[in-house]
Amino acid sequence: MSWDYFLNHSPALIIVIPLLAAFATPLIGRFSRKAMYIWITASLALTEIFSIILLYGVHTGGTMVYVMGANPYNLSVPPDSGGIPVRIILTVDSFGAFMAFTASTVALAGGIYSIACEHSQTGQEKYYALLLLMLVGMLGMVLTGDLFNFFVFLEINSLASAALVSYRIDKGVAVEAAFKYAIISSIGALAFLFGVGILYGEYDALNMAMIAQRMKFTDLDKIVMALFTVTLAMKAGAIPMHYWVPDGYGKAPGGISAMLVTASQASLYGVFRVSFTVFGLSANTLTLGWFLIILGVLSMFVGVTMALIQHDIKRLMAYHAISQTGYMLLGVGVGLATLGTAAFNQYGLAAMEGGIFHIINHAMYKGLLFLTAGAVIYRVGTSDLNKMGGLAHGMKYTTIFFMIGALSIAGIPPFNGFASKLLIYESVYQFNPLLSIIAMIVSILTLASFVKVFHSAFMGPKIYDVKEVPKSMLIGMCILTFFIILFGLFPNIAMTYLVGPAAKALANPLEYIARVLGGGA
Amino acid sequence: MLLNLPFITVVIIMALGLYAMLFKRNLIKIVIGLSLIESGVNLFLVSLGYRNGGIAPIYTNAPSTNMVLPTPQALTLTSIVIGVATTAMLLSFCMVIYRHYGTLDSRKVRRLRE
Amino acid sequence: MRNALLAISLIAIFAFFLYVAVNPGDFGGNTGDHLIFGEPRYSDMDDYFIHNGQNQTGANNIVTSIVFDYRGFDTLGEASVLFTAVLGVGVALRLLRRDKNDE
Amino acid sequence: MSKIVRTQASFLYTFILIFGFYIVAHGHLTPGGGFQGGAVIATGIALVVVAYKFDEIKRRIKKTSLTAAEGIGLLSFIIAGISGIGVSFFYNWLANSGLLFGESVPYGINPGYLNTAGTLPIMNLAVGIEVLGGLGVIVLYMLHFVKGGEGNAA
Repeated sequence: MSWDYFLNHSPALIIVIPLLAAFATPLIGRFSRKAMYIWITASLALTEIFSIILLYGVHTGGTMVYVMGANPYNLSVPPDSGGIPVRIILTVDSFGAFMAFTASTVALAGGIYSIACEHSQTGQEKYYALLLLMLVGMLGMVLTGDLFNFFVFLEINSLASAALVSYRIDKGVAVEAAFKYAIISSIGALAFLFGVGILYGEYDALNMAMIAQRMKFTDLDKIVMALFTVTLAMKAGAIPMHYWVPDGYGKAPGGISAMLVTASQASLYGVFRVSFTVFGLSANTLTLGWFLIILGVLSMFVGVTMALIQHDIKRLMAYHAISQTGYMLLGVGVGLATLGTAAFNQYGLAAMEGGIFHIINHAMYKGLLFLTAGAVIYRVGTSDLNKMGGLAHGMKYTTIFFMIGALSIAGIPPFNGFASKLLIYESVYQFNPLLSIIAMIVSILTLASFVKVFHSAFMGPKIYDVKEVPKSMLIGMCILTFFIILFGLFPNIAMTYLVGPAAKALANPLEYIARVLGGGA
Repeated sequence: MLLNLPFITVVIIMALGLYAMLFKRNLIKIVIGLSLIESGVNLFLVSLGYRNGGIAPIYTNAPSTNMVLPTPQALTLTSIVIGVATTAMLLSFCMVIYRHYGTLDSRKVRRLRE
Repeated sequence: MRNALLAISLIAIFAFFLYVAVNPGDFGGNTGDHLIFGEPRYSDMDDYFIHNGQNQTGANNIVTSIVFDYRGFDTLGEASVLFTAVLGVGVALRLLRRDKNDE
Repeated sequence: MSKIVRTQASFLYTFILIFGFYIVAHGHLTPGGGFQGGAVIATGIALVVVAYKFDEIKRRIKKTSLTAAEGIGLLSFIIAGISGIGVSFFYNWLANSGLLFGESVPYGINPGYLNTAGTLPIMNLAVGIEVLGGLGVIVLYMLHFVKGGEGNAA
């Protein structure tokens, strides 16, 4: 039970701990509600600690490989198998560890926030078990190196998300949103499974590295590539398939809306992982990159224009989430389009860093904004902006948190949104000036939209006699605000330890493959 | 051509499921369509592993050792259980929607946009 | 109009996949790079399971040895999916008021 | 339902239960396993639900016990996985060890020995209990919602 032991087994433990906690939650919740809250908070905090251990391990030792059920734990290729991996391999590179850190941070904030926010609801032990399972789904998606395993965790994630969206039955409206979400994500997952089946039939492998090595890029593989990118982009909420996003985000409880953002980003991780690691070596990355860029630009523009006309605070934020997803697709898409050319080192890598940095920034500030929206709804009881007003008189801290989030999403300098958006603008400008200008215009429109929200919800005469929200909700918001300000004031910390290694790991599929297929210790 | 008969069946089943999902207005029929697509995918997975003349990969009193590929069967098993779980949850959503709306017609289940 | 578009796209997808299923070899001219029923092209991973599964796990049923040993993590996920669905059904169908007679 | 159906249901229920547990216990030797056996047993529960009146079902099958079965099954499954973490997660440390289910099996075609396969039969049993609890409780949730739901109108 030494430090090395924990470090070596951390890829498995980070998934097992919340899973075990989720299984035990209904049993504990039956005895005492207070014990359940402590149990949930402790397991979420432990998961967060393990995600930091993963970051440390990846930073010191490079890509970590963990083979389920092998002896020893890192024997990815058994000596008598002729060089093929046979078991499920968790492959944690910098990008995966980065995503795991993002997911567990937002889950910690959302979990603590929910303690007060869902206080009066029935069935809370189910709520928290589902929250933990949703986190497990995200962690499994970002840490696994096996395509079928990815599918299984995708299903855990989408079923748990759908159930949580339906949690406030809300006269059936929330259930309608959940039904829509569940149908869309099941179709997506089935199409993904169909693609996995084709790849299995062609190459008799399910491991991403093995498939990438055997990849001949036949015409069937092109179908698979289309299936993978389209379905995962659908789950991530990119434009042509975005209809579920405002409904799902809008009807979910506050803490869950924040976690749904990270769930979408886990799907986005899937898009990037599949297009870089599985198809990156053989496919024409210029075409694939431009596909992502076009998706991104469309998402940015349509999302923000739809957001301008909304008068429901959460639907408005949901359309902004679509629009911000566009920035990530744009940044990483430029990186993919230039992969392998001289331009990659000039500005492609910087664009990818911008896109990846935007993932964590977006998770933090959009999570914070959803939490403040939940706090407003918690006190006022409506989500209609036209009926709100003057909330700043009673809810000082919430107002401050909302301002931080709004300034950050608009890319105003002292906050983290500025750091990543600047990287994207600068590098994309060298790739194609028009795209960069669109991105800036979208940013201005975002600011305009949030000024409107701020004005109609928090400013003006006092209409409601509201108090500040309970402490646990404030703590949840505080956690996310801490990271927003930290990454805003010192972007170098994030760039050196989180984002830079993640972008390099993603752009280097050969190293990933060598690490997995290189055999055991 | 007849060699690929299972794959053709897969395509037909999935097309039927897609038809049900796109053109039927009843929410339960949409769920049935989803289940059909899922059956198509499961049939596809299991037929990928077939080897001509192979038997089930179980050694207990087996007549020969020419066995079909076992992995697709394991994958199909997993995928079936996942499908059962999805279907159960979607049907329970349908029940709640019916309780509150009094209808399952997808043209009338539209209170989200109001 | 919308229905017509949907129908056309459905028929197009159906025809395309049917064509791929019937003539996998002709598709794109890459003969040899396609799926044929009954003749998998690679089978090294599965042959490893068939030859070593019995020794390594002691189970006669190779499918069980894959489900619970080689790919046991998938099965854990699958059990969690069922657990999630039960919780989801419970959340959707729960009583919204506290009720002493519940359970 | 009529008395004939009820008598037949309680008669068949035993056989379904036995058959389900047979499938679960022989999962590592014959076709079947935890999921299939658990599903068979859950069909038995569904049969009882179809045959009897709601009040009687409420008395005979408790949601709490099925949920507890599900939780216990899942916990023992994941603990069986964790028990191998001295080497790696899901490591089959009982196989060929001479301990419980630890006999080594003769290579090739054989008539099948129950005391083999290490942690696999334990996991099969755990999953069987989980699936019977899970599927059974889904059926019961739906029944309770349909039959006794004026509390849900809120």
